[in-house]
Amino acid sequence: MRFTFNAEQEAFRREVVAFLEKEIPALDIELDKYEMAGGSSREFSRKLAEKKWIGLTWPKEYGGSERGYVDKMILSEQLIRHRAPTGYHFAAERQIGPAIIKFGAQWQKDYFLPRFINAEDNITFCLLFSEPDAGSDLAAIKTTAIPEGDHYVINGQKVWSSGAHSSDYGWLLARTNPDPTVPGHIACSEFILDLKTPGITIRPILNIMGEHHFNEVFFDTVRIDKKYLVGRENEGFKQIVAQLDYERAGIERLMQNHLVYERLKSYLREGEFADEDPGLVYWIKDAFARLETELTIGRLLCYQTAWMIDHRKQISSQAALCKALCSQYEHRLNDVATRLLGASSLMMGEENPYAPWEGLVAQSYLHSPSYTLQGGAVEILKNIVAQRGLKLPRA
Amino acid sequence: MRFTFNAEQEAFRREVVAFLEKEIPALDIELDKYEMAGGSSREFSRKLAEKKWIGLTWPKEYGGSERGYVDKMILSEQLIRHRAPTGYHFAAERQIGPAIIKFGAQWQKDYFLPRFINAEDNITFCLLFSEPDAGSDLAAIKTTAIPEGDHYVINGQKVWSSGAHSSDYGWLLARTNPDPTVPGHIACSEFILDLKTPGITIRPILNIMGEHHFNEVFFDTVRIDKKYLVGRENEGFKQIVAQLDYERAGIERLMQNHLVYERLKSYLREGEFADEDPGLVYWIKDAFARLETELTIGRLLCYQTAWMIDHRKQISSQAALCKALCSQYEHRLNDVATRLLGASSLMMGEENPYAPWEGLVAQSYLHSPSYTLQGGAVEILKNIVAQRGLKLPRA
Amino acid sequence: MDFEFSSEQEMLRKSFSNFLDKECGHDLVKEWYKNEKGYSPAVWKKMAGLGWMELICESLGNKEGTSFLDAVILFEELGRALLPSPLFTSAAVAGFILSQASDEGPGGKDIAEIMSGKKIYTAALMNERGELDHNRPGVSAVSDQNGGYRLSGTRLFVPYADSADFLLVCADLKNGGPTLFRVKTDSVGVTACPVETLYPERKCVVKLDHTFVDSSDIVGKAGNGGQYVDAVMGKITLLKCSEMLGGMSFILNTTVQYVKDRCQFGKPLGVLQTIQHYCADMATLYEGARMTNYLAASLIDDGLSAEKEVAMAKAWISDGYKKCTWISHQLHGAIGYTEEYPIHLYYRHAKENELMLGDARYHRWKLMERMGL
Amino acid sequence: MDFEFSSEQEMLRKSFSNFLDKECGHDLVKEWYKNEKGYSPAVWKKMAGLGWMELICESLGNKEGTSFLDAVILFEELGRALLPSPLFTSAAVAGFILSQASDEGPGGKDIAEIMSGKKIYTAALMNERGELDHNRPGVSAVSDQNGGYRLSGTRLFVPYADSADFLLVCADLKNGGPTLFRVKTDSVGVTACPVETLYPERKCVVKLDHTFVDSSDIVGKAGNGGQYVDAVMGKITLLKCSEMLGGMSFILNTTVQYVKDRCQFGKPLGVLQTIQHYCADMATLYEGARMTNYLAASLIDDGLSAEKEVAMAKAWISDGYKKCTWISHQLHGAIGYTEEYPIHLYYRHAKENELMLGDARYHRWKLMERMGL
Repeated sequence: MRFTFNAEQEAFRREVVAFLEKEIPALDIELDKYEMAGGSSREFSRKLAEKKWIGLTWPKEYGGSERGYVDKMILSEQLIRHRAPTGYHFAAERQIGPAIIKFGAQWQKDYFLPRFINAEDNITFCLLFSEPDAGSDLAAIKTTAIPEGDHYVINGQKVWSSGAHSSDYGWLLARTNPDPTVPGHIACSEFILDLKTPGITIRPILNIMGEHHFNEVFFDTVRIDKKYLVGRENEGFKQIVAQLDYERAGIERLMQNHLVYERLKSYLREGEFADEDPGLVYWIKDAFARLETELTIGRLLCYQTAWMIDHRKQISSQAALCKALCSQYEHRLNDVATRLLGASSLMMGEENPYAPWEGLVAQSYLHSPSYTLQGGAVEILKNIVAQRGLKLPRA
Repeated sequence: MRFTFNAEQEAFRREVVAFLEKEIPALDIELDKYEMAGGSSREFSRKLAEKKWIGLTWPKEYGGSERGYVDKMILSEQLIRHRAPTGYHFAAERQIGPAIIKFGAQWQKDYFLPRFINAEDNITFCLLFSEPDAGSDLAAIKTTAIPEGDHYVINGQKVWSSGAHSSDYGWLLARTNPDPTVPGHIACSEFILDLKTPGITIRPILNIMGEHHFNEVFFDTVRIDKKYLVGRENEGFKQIVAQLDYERAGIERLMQNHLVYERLKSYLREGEFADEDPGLVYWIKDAFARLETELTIGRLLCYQTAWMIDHRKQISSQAALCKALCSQYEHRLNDVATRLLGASSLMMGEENPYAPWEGLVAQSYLHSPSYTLQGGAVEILKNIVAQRGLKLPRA
Repeated sequence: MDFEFSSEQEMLRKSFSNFLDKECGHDLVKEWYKNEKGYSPAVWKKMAGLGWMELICESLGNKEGTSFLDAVILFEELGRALLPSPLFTSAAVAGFILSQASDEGPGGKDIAEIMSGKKIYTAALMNERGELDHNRPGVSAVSDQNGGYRLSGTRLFVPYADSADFLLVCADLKNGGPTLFRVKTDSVGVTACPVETLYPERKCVVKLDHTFVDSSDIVGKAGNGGQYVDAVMGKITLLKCSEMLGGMSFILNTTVQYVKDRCQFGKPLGVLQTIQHYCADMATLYEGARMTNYLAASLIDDGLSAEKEVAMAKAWISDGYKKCTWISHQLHGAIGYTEEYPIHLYYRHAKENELMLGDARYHRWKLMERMGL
Repeated sequence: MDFEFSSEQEMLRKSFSNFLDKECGHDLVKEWYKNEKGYSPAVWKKMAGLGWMELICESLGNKEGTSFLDAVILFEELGRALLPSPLFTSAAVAGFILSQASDEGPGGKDIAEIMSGKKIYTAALMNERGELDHNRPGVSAVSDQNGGYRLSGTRLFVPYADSADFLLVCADLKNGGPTLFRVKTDSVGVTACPVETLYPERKCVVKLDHTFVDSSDIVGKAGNGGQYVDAVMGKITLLKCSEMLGGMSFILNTTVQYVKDRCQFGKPLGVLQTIQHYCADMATLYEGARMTNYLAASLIDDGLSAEKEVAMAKAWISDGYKKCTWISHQLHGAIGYTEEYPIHLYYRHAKENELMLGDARYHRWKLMERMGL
């Protein structure tokens, strides 16, 4: 039992910090004002790749270093703390690469993995999972991919596909068994879908900030070669579930708003409270101490989950518990910041001189509703904790 | 729309206050240290009866004044605020009398109601509802009352019967239809049961304070005359449900711990904070302001429910919402008091000179777990609000 | 006691809501946010025709035969619809401040202009940190050699300043204390720039740069500006609470309807116990909001002091409205996070108004002050 | 990093829990609360035989080859079982205070007595308001003409003072500052009366009335008493947290088992989503408690400062344990409100220890101090 780094881990942490402190300022790019590790830089990703720090946990045969997830967590934490621009390789390394390693065909591995791990190409993927009537209940999807000779023919509609309009490929879940009496979780398969294939229409959905991230994606008799199937036919669900836990184990969920935390902390340190009403000082101290405690716990839970992966333990309940706690922390963090700063925190816009912290707080507050929904709503995560962790019976 | 008393209501309130300020000190009894309106005094109840303030809302034909429930609430609030000893008539007036008025046979009315409303006799009742396998799910009771000639024969077991050991009668719910395939809510009836009837065994259950309030009650071939049936056979459930909402509308649920509130307020007013850590003062002010707000809201919700009864509106959702809010207020109230007083609040015992407020706080804290359970667990009340109030579908 | 609106009040409410249902859908609201003035002058004219500005001014001013509750009902309906307009700042805030000061100086003409809707006034009371500073104003007033004054300073969060006719500004009059001035927005040295905030109703940064005002532009008595503003705070805060209560009501109803309609796992979301409890929590927050709001309004209507109750209302509603919007987003999932769906407007409205006129913590502190604790 | 106990630590835990399972059921616990001494001398002897006092003293004193985690594990198991005994006050508090002071004076013999379990020491550190007052002690020490001192004052919440052999008392030595004294409980002028508190483990009010102590009874250096006590607070608080963590674990497991077993409406309670979420909340509070507790313990084991982390642990666990007992009562319903069923012992234990050594609010304040904020 030891909740602190051992000597090797501490040495690795220092190595990462030294690298980042040297390389990030050298990049000569402006870091994202609102998002930790939000920027994208091919140059930076190539440098990470040279260090073999992309695909750190990947098997050696695919160019990885086969290191543990705790090491990966040490790296991730520092990348976030230093606001490293990881956008160029982030999604490929986190989601797509591992899925291909685990379930992909040889040609998929040969084609995609070297490009990912060397940050050679920014091959971008979007997820094509949710449908209008299948959100939390993913098994209810209706999009079909029907085998026809050496092809699949895809028809249907997806929604909430982040970045579909700017991606090369989609990672598609579709029913390969069209019989509606067969339950969805044994009737679906995963596909890699080139978004330039004829028959695909992409329509934007604006989010509450008026930004275009989400899309609706329509498939009208889209024909793809069978080689684009990932893994086994009708096992897509099982494959996705196996990946989800890994996704939930990330420390991104805890630290997306770490800038807010850091600004809050400086504000408290500099103590500009002379003019304020007396209750505010005590309130903010108490509120910040709670946040600090939740952050500490959330961070350790992330490391614990990584450690469990390294020790081949079942993580689904722990990962769900961790994600639920972390996303609620982020939600509270933004609310506390607005209440500390008062009305001025409502000011928006990078160029607005009256907006404290470059308008970071209002920006974060608008993101907040998504935290407790993305990657599993808090309520569903709690069900997982109860059912898989505590073994409570299902209704 | 007017959330304040009108002139008549204010005049009635003043009349009540004047009466209580005169009569209670004249009683020459010591008021209960831990419970508002907790004492029992035949003399006091007789005086209330002379004022016609017992059975204020009862029909005139049974000796009542046929006044509205808002007036009754004004009276109740003042009785509690003045810690009036109402134990002698409380349960009879609140639960048993109204049930007999609504569903009782003529002889039951003739016999019991004058005794209740005049506080002539302290005829005490206990409720015989819950069973080991039927708590929240009251419809699952197994105790049977089988008609046999002009008798019912009762067999089975009840539990959590408060005061069964010191009551004259039990108010019994039993299955009159023994066919287990008939759902409980159309198979049960209500009875008045003389607890001296042969075949009844009462065993104590000590509560967490080691006190004897609860009992197990066993029935072994208990024969009672059919005249003890209340209302109609197999409609007991409907009858109970109709009464429950009225019970939930009481302001007792909000003010059982009003002594704690009053002591807290005096403590804050007298301001003995010089030695304390600085954060405490601000914390307690914020915490007390929350309590004050909840108390204000809870009180108005109680009055609103009474007003709804007077205007013949459906109250079940409102009464449930009110009760849930009030009982959670009381739970928090005790916790806040312990944290204000610190370790010394743990001291118990009336004679303990180191116990602040005569040991009231620890005493109340031990009662706390029961508040959010009695008369419907908070979770069940919320279901009622959702289903009956907001018309959400049932599973 | 009476826990229901009278039939006259119900008719009034109906007249408000019928108008708003007809004139102001969420699509229009979103258009208006972005148009030149930030509101619809056509709708404004109709509102004036219906006498809404008059109703507000008279009910705030305790005119014989009016009830404060009339304005409460109006703002509740406005909050439900989220109609953007200068009604609050012109008729309620500026109008009521002017009427406070009118015993001691001019004002009658201004109020008549406000009531007719022909002129729009706006109150510029917040400093560069977003704080109300009328008792120690961050705007300076220096005597001009020509007999008037020169005002200089920056005001934040000034509603509709870019299209209003007049500003009310509290300025620090040298040796004279906080003094309220009426400033024509087209005076030399006045600039009003729209600025983006969380809730997109029009607000401006106003800069006064040696702006000349005549001594006849002093509202009420010199030195009393802070008092006039303090005097209106209770009712103004409660009207804001009423607007927020209307928003809560929309959020509660919309969310309950959504969970009845939306099916997942073959059943409406609303059958899930957790969803039911969230809805019950929203209903409880809403009921508490109604209780505190109408309690304070009833006391005001009775001509009694309601400082404690107003603090309670703003405290409860600030927290409660915000929590309702959180729950609503959680239950709506992705659809609620789109520009098209209206709930984000309420999410923004709730947070912005939580922080305006003091948040829950601030008002709990006030509440304790009022109780002498 | 290692998030699991080593196999040696697991064996140690097993040895503790096996002993406690065998020797200490809740029925016995409730008997012991009420017996003459408030604990079982027979079990105490066995604990001594197993070397528990020794283990505590050595692990607190950083003895070569020991780990602070050993004591953490022991107190976790004690908290799970709620064994009443003077182990905490004698071996942990008094023993560690004595070892702090032993560089500067006697103490070795006392510690040996504690470790063997033959003598029982107890710490009398709280004043009549239930506050730790070792830096401004409410007990006076006045020089006696015979060379020693006379102690006078009242101490509250002194565990097992009515059967202990020695008290450690911090007294205000005239012109000498806070000074720690060892007082024989059978000295003239010492009275120790059991007093009822929320959690029924034995506690006494101790009165010292001109009690004579020799100058050799000064522990460590005169004037340093406050420092000695301050120096032990971190580890002592964390052992208390560990005990509370053990209590949380019992409550979590017992409640989860209950909702699996208890049927209502034809199904186990545990199928209800609300019940599942309550259980997930308990699990989250428990996991958070583990994280903060073992983080602080790991730092202490590494010989590092853990003041911030101890404050965090006590803050989280004080709130979290209490909330778990609330949830547990809510899910148990009436059965949990009976004397016979054990959860009320944990309900009491949680509240009492929430308030001992500072509650959550206090420790969050400390946390901010430690962070320099």
